[in-house]
Amino acid sequence: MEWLSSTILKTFWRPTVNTIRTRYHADKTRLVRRYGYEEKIWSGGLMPRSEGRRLPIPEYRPLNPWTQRRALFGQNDYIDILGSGELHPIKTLYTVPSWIKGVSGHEYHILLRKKKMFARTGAPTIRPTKWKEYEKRLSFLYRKLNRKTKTGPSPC
Amino acid sequence: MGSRQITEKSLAMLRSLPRLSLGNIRDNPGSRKNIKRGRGQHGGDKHGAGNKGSGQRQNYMRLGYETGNNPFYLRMPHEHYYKGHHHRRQYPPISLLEIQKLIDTNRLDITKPIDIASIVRSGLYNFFPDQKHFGIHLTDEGMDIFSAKVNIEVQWASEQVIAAIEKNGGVITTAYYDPHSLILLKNPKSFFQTGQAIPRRMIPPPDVIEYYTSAEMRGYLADPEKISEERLRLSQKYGYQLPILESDKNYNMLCERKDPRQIFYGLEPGWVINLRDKCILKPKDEELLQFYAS
Amino acid sequence: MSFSLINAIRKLNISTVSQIRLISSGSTDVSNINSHSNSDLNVTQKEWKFPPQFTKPREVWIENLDSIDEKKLGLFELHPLVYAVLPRIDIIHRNVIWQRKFRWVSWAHTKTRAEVHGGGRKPWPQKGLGRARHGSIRSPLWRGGGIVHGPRSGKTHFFMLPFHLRIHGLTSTLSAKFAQDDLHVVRNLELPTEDPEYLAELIEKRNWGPSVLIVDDNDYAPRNITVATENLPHVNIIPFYGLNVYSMLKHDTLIITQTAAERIEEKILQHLHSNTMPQQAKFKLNQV
Amino acid sequence: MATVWRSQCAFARFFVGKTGRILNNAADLGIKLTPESISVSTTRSYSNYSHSPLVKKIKEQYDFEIEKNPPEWAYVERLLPLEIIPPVQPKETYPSGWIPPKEEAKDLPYFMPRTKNHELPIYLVITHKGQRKVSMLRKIEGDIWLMNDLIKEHLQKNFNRYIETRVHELGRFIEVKGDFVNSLREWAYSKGF
Repeated sequence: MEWLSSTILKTFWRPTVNTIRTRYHADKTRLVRRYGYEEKIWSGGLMPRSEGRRLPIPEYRPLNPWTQRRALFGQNDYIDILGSGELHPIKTLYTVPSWIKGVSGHEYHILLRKKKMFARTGAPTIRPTKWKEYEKRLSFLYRKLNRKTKTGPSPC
Repeated sequence: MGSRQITEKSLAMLRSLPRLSLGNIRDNPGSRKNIKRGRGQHGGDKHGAGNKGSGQRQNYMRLGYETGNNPFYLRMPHEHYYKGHHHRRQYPPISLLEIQKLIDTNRLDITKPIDIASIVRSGLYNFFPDQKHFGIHLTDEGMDIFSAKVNIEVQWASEQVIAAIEKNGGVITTAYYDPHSLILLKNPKSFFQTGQAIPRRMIPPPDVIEYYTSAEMRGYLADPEKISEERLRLSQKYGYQLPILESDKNYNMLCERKDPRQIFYGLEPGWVINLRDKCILKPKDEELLQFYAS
Repeated sequence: MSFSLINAIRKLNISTVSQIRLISSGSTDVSNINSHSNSDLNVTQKEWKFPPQFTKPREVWIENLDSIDEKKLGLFELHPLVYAVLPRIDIIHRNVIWQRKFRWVSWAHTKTRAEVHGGGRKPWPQKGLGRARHGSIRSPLWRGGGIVHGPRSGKTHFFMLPFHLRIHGLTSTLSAKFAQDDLHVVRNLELPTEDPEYLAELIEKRNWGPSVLIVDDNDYAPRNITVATENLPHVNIIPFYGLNVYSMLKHDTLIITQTAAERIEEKILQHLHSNTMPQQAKFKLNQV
Repeated sequence: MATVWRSQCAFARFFVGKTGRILNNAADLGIKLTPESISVSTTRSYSNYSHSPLVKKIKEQYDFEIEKNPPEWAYVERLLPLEIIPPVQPKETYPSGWIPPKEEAKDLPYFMPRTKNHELPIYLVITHKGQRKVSMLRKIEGDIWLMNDLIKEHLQKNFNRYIETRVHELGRFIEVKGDFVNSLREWAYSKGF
């Protein structure tokens, strides 16, 4: 009986069988090279958007132009004119370290002066690496300025 | 606004302009030149170093080297025209005309003896003792118009200058100061502030001792008798009537001289000047007095 | 009555600014004021140490701080060489730039390839691996390598503006402030209360700018005003020797006591009439 | 009268028995080098000579007499620098050729004040290695354009040719092309500046 019904169904309704491609080339998973490496540069389109969590918008913190330091900026800069004449304005720059106060010059000049002033203190023994780097930089700058640049003001 | 007065016009303009603040000031347009290395196709071409060679590579030959030729500076035998010029004493000049102008504009007080300290104090004469400058050379420019009666002490003077001063009844002395004393004379205030005792003046070196002992040059080491003789002789030579010093009402001022060991008028070696408390410290110790005695 | 008269005189004074010669503190002005029952106005003839030569001295009202309403206490003369010079905006600008720069030390710092830790070993052989040749992992091409031409710590922008340019900057700014009615002279700094509200209201009422720079003649201002300005960050007191171009421009209004105005004038005039060769000499660090 | 710490002088060294070049009264902080401590050798550096263990305080005091407001103070005051450049007292004659400014110059619509050295602010500016000479009148107040016209007229009359000038209103100066300093000075003196 069952056989009969199945043969009848087969004679009356015969489905057309087509081969269907369900897996296209575009759908293939690509071979992942450098697994675990994250591309830092956005390559997904025009507008750069970070994946996942949004970057926080920094809190708007306007500058207070009337803090004590800013409100009194420049005080005593004319003390040699308006004062008793014994004090020079650079003597009032209390926040600037003494080895650089009132000094002008490029890196080599400043470093020479700094080294000269620090040599008398304990700096060479307390910070030997730093001291070595001063000397290294000085010798580098000496060679650069004397052998590779023209004399005179140069963007060093 | 129609005014042609510069200051008034600009101040009146400011009244109608917004308030001057840090945000609306600027320098004159074009006043700052940006000195930066050029970039771009030709702007950054050679950066001023020229094309190839030693200019670009900074391997210049040593100065005077002519690639193997006998250099120019060695071709001629050396002639010592200026041998030892950097050791010679220099006397920066000031003329009688300038002295007269200083007197006319009240910068020099002729009621007091004039020395290098008072001339430097006037602000219109400067010299550098550390650069072998040994004081004033009084030159003869304006000697015809010079008409002040002064007691002046300089370091170098010619015969005409001496005559021009003595003709007006003045007195001139040439005196030597060693560089250390000249530093003190140039800026006495800074010396007094150091709190040191006034030193002695050194005696002149051998090559000028003749000049400073000669009465013709009115040297400070010369015999006063001989100087008065020379004064008379000079007046006869130049043909002027020598005014009599003794009858002058400023006789005391005209006769004021420094001791050969003294640097400042009226202040003796060994004294310490205290500017703040306005007092003078005078040594009393026997040894000190002996040391500072001339 | 008296108030309207003062206004009238003030208008007269203002209108003469643009004319050729200003009204001096001559007899006409003074007698006018005195004849009109303003007995509290005092006008002092100044003894000039350096008399103004061509430009007439500027007149300014002495105002009060002890009441919120403005009262004129007298007339005061200011020297034109200090308070009425040609306002050179470029010189003011150069002064401000100098004030900003001469104290400025840039501490930004980067390490060069020599200073970054490590990097002494050649990372891989020169040849044979098919990789680019490299000699150090701290080369500037590498991530984490040294920086080329980066900022080096302790870069100064120090320079000294010539002495007389700084004097000219001060006089130019004072003149500009005075010409724009932003400079007021007061007799003293005595306030009736130490309440900041009072001072704020006074500034508001008199239409002085919100920010006010008060210049006193010595280090010790009266107690009431120091307490009142303590919590007003935009109202500041400085002694007269602390006066500078930057602060004058930062604050809208300048309040100067009468003695401070005189002291400023005296100091600047002294420099203008003395031998300033030592100050004009080239700046040498070991000589200041 | 008082006792004062005195600097070590020639005789002080003499007592110690140390011979050397003695400066002219150089004050050296009242200290002396004692011979017994010279053998100490140390590599430490000191910020001051007197901090060195080699140096001991000298125990010598000298008598000094302190005079307050002595009569000699006039000699000290004579040496102190001038506070201001002194104003010129009017005199009958000025042999040096200096000419005082006149009062009536202040009534002119233009004005040129004297410099602080009591001279006229008229200068010769030489540039381009002497190729370009410009006479400069500085510090002009008042009507600078009127003054410019008058200068031009004066120079035209004296030199019989057109002379170029340039007015800088903001800088308050007039530049005259060429060396006319003497002629301009004469003009300024005639106006009373």
